[in-house]
Amino acid sequence: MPPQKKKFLFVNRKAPYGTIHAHEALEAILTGAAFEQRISILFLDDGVFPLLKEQNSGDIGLKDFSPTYNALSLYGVENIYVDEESLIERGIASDELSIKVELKTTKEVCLIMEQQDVIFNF
Amino acid sequence: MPPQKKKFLFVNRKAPYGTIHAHEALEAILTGAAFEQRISILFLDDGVFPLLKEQNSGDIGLKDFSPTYNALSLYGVENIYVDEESLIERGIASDELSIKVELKTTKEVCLIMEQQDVIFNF
Amino acid sequence: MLHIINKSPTNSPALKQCLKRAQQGSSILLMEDAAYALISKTEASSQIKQHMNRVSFYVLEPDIKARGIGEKIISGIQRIGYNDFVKLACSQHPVQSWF
Amino acid sequence: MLHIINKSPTNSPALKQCLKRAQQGSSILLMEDAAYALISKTEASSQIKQHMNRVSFYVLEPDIKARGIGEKIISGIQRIGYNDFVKLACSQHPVQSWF
Amino acid sequence: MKFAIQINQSPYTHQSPDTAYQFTLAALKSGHEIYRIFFYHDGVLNGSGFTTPPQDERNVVARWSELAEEYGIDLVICIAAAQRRGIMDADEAERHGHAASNLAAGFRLSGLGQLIEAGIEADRLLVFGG
Amino acid sequence: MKFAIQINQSPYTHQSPDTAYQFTLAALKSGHEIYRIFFYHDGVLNGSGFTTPPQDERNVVARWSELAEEYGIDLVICIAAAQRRGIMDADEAERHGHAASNLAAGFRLSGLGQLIEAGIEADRLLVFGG
Repeated sequence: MPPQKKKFLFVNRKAPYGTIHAHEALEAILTGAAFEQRISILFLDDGVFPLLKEQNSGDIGLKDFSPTYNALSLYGVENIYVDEESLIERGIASDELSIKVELKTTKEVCLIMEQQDVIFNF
Repeated sequence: MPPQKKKFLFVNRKAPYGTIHAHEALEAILTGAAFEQRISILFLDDGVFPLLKEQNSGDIGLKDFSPTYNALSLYGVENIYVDEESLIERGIASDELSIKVELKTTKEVCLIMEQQDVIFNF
Repeated sequence: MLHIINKSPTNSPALKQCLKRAQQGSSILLMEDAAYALISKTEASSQIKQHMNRVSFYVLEPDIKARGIGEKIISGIQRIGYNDFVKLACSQHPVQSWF
Repeated sequence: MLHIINKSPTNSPALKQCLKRAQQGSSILLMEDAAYALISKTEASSQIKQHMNRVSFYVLEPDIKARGIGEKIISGIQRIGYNDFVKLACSQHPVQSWF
Repeated sequence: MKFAIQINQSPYTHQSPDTAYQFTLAALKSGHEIYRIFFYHDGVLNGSGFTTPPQDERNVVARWSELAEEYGIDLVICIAAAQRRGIMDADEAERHGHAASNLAAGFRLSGLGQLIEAGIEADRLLVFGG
Repeated sequence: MKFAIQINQSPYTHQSPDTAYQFTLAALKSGHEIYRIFFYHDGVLNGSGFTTPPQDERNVVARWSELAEEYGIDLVICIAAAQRRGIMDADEAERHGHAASNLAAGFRLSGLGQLIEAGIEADRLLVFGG
């Protein structure tokens, strides 16, 4: 009997470029997706910023890693959640995001967290 | 003719232990005091926390560097300023500080900054 | 579940962001610079008081002692050592660190 | 004098702490994640608007572009490149970095 | 209980590796298992073997090495993060033409899969610092 | 005009060393002088010679070394901060029995006095990151 799959949640709470955390979180998520667990991703607080469209980091000399978010659905990630309140506080509309996501209320975000086996924090 | 002395301000804005910035700032200040410039120090925002009395960092395994603040006056530091509003916001009374300081209002803090030749940020 | 915060409440929004999401019955451990959040008569400690009837608060005593704030913190908080931290992590799950 | 901020307004109090201390006639440069403070209809940008009649605001255009927020920021801010940053540092003094 | 630990921040600059150490020590002494400690982001600097702090300060790096030797715990440094931060084992050093490795004793370099696998195998994952 | 620059944060993890680099380059190209760049706190990792980032990313460390060679600027790593973070020049490496230095080309280790002296000599001090 194969071992039971675990529910993994990757929580992204950092803006891109200013620190590498969003970028390195994405590397961890793509690795995690290969392990055939039940993977969800939550973009929370400043973690919604990396999802903005039309990033162009050439002039600051950093690599634009935002196109890689498109790969998440191909990798079998089950759920991509975005905290709606985090978007509103930051003046972002959901159609300004580069990928398709599920918007969640604060209450729903709390429940999603509670239901996990493991939470990876970035 | 000896070169004119410069007005140096060291601005401390970080709590101790959680990060090393307050500790390494103090090392820089003590070095600076040996250069015979006109040295002032400003404790601002979370930078007031390192001045609290009776710190005892043995159980977290870090060195308690707070007694070193006592040396500042011996080193010829001209002014030791503390932003009064920063203390109030953090629930600290001025008699809870380990060294003698000059309390300054927000307006005075602004003027002190403006009057410097060089500001060192920590 | 267990929430962990290690940042000063006056230098990071981590405490507020955690309190907004912590469910009834969950536990919050304050450690490192987050210990400053417990100083009485501050905005942070009054926010914590508002959640004390639905969330259990813990703080690492070594961090309180290091920072010289042992006499200044609000009551109703469980002051624990590293061994109790381990027990807390055993009894709660999952764990979310807010930094 | 010149104030420099490089932290996100929703992840750091640096912007608020700077605005409280910036004198009439001083300049504030927003760079790196502080560029997010200029997004319209946010708490940060409305605070900035309240200070625009007494403080000059600048932002590094490369940071705006990197973050994809070029179309979203409030007006009245001088968007500059690294060469202008150098000129700004020449014309103002002293410099205080808020981080 | 089986713990996995993730450490994200550099030693000395941040207290979080110290807190992680105290937690790990307390867990081991209480008879729990530390399945793995995974060092990510600037946390990889916890395995920087050239670290030589002042004599009156704790040696964060040596302390991990001693713990690994005494309890046989698995200290894994993320190789991709290590390359960005200048930490090399002997193989990497040779490959890049350096005369020495600067990876401290008791640590090994490996991929992010080791973090995910620790999440699968352990009962709890605790993330320190960020 | 004569600039002194202080850099406090680690490369890759933080953008501030990148912004400091862009500022320095622009200042030099505009004919200004960079009196010294002083690396403090985790900023000392900007001089970590074993750094080998992925090929499609900028090499922050090599970029500083190239700037030093081209413009002859003085890149000073705080020695006390470097000891806490595992950065050693050849002398230090020998003294501690390591087979190699990991200080990148163009950097030198020295004391905090170099920061203060830069504050005295330069017209402006700019501090990046923290």
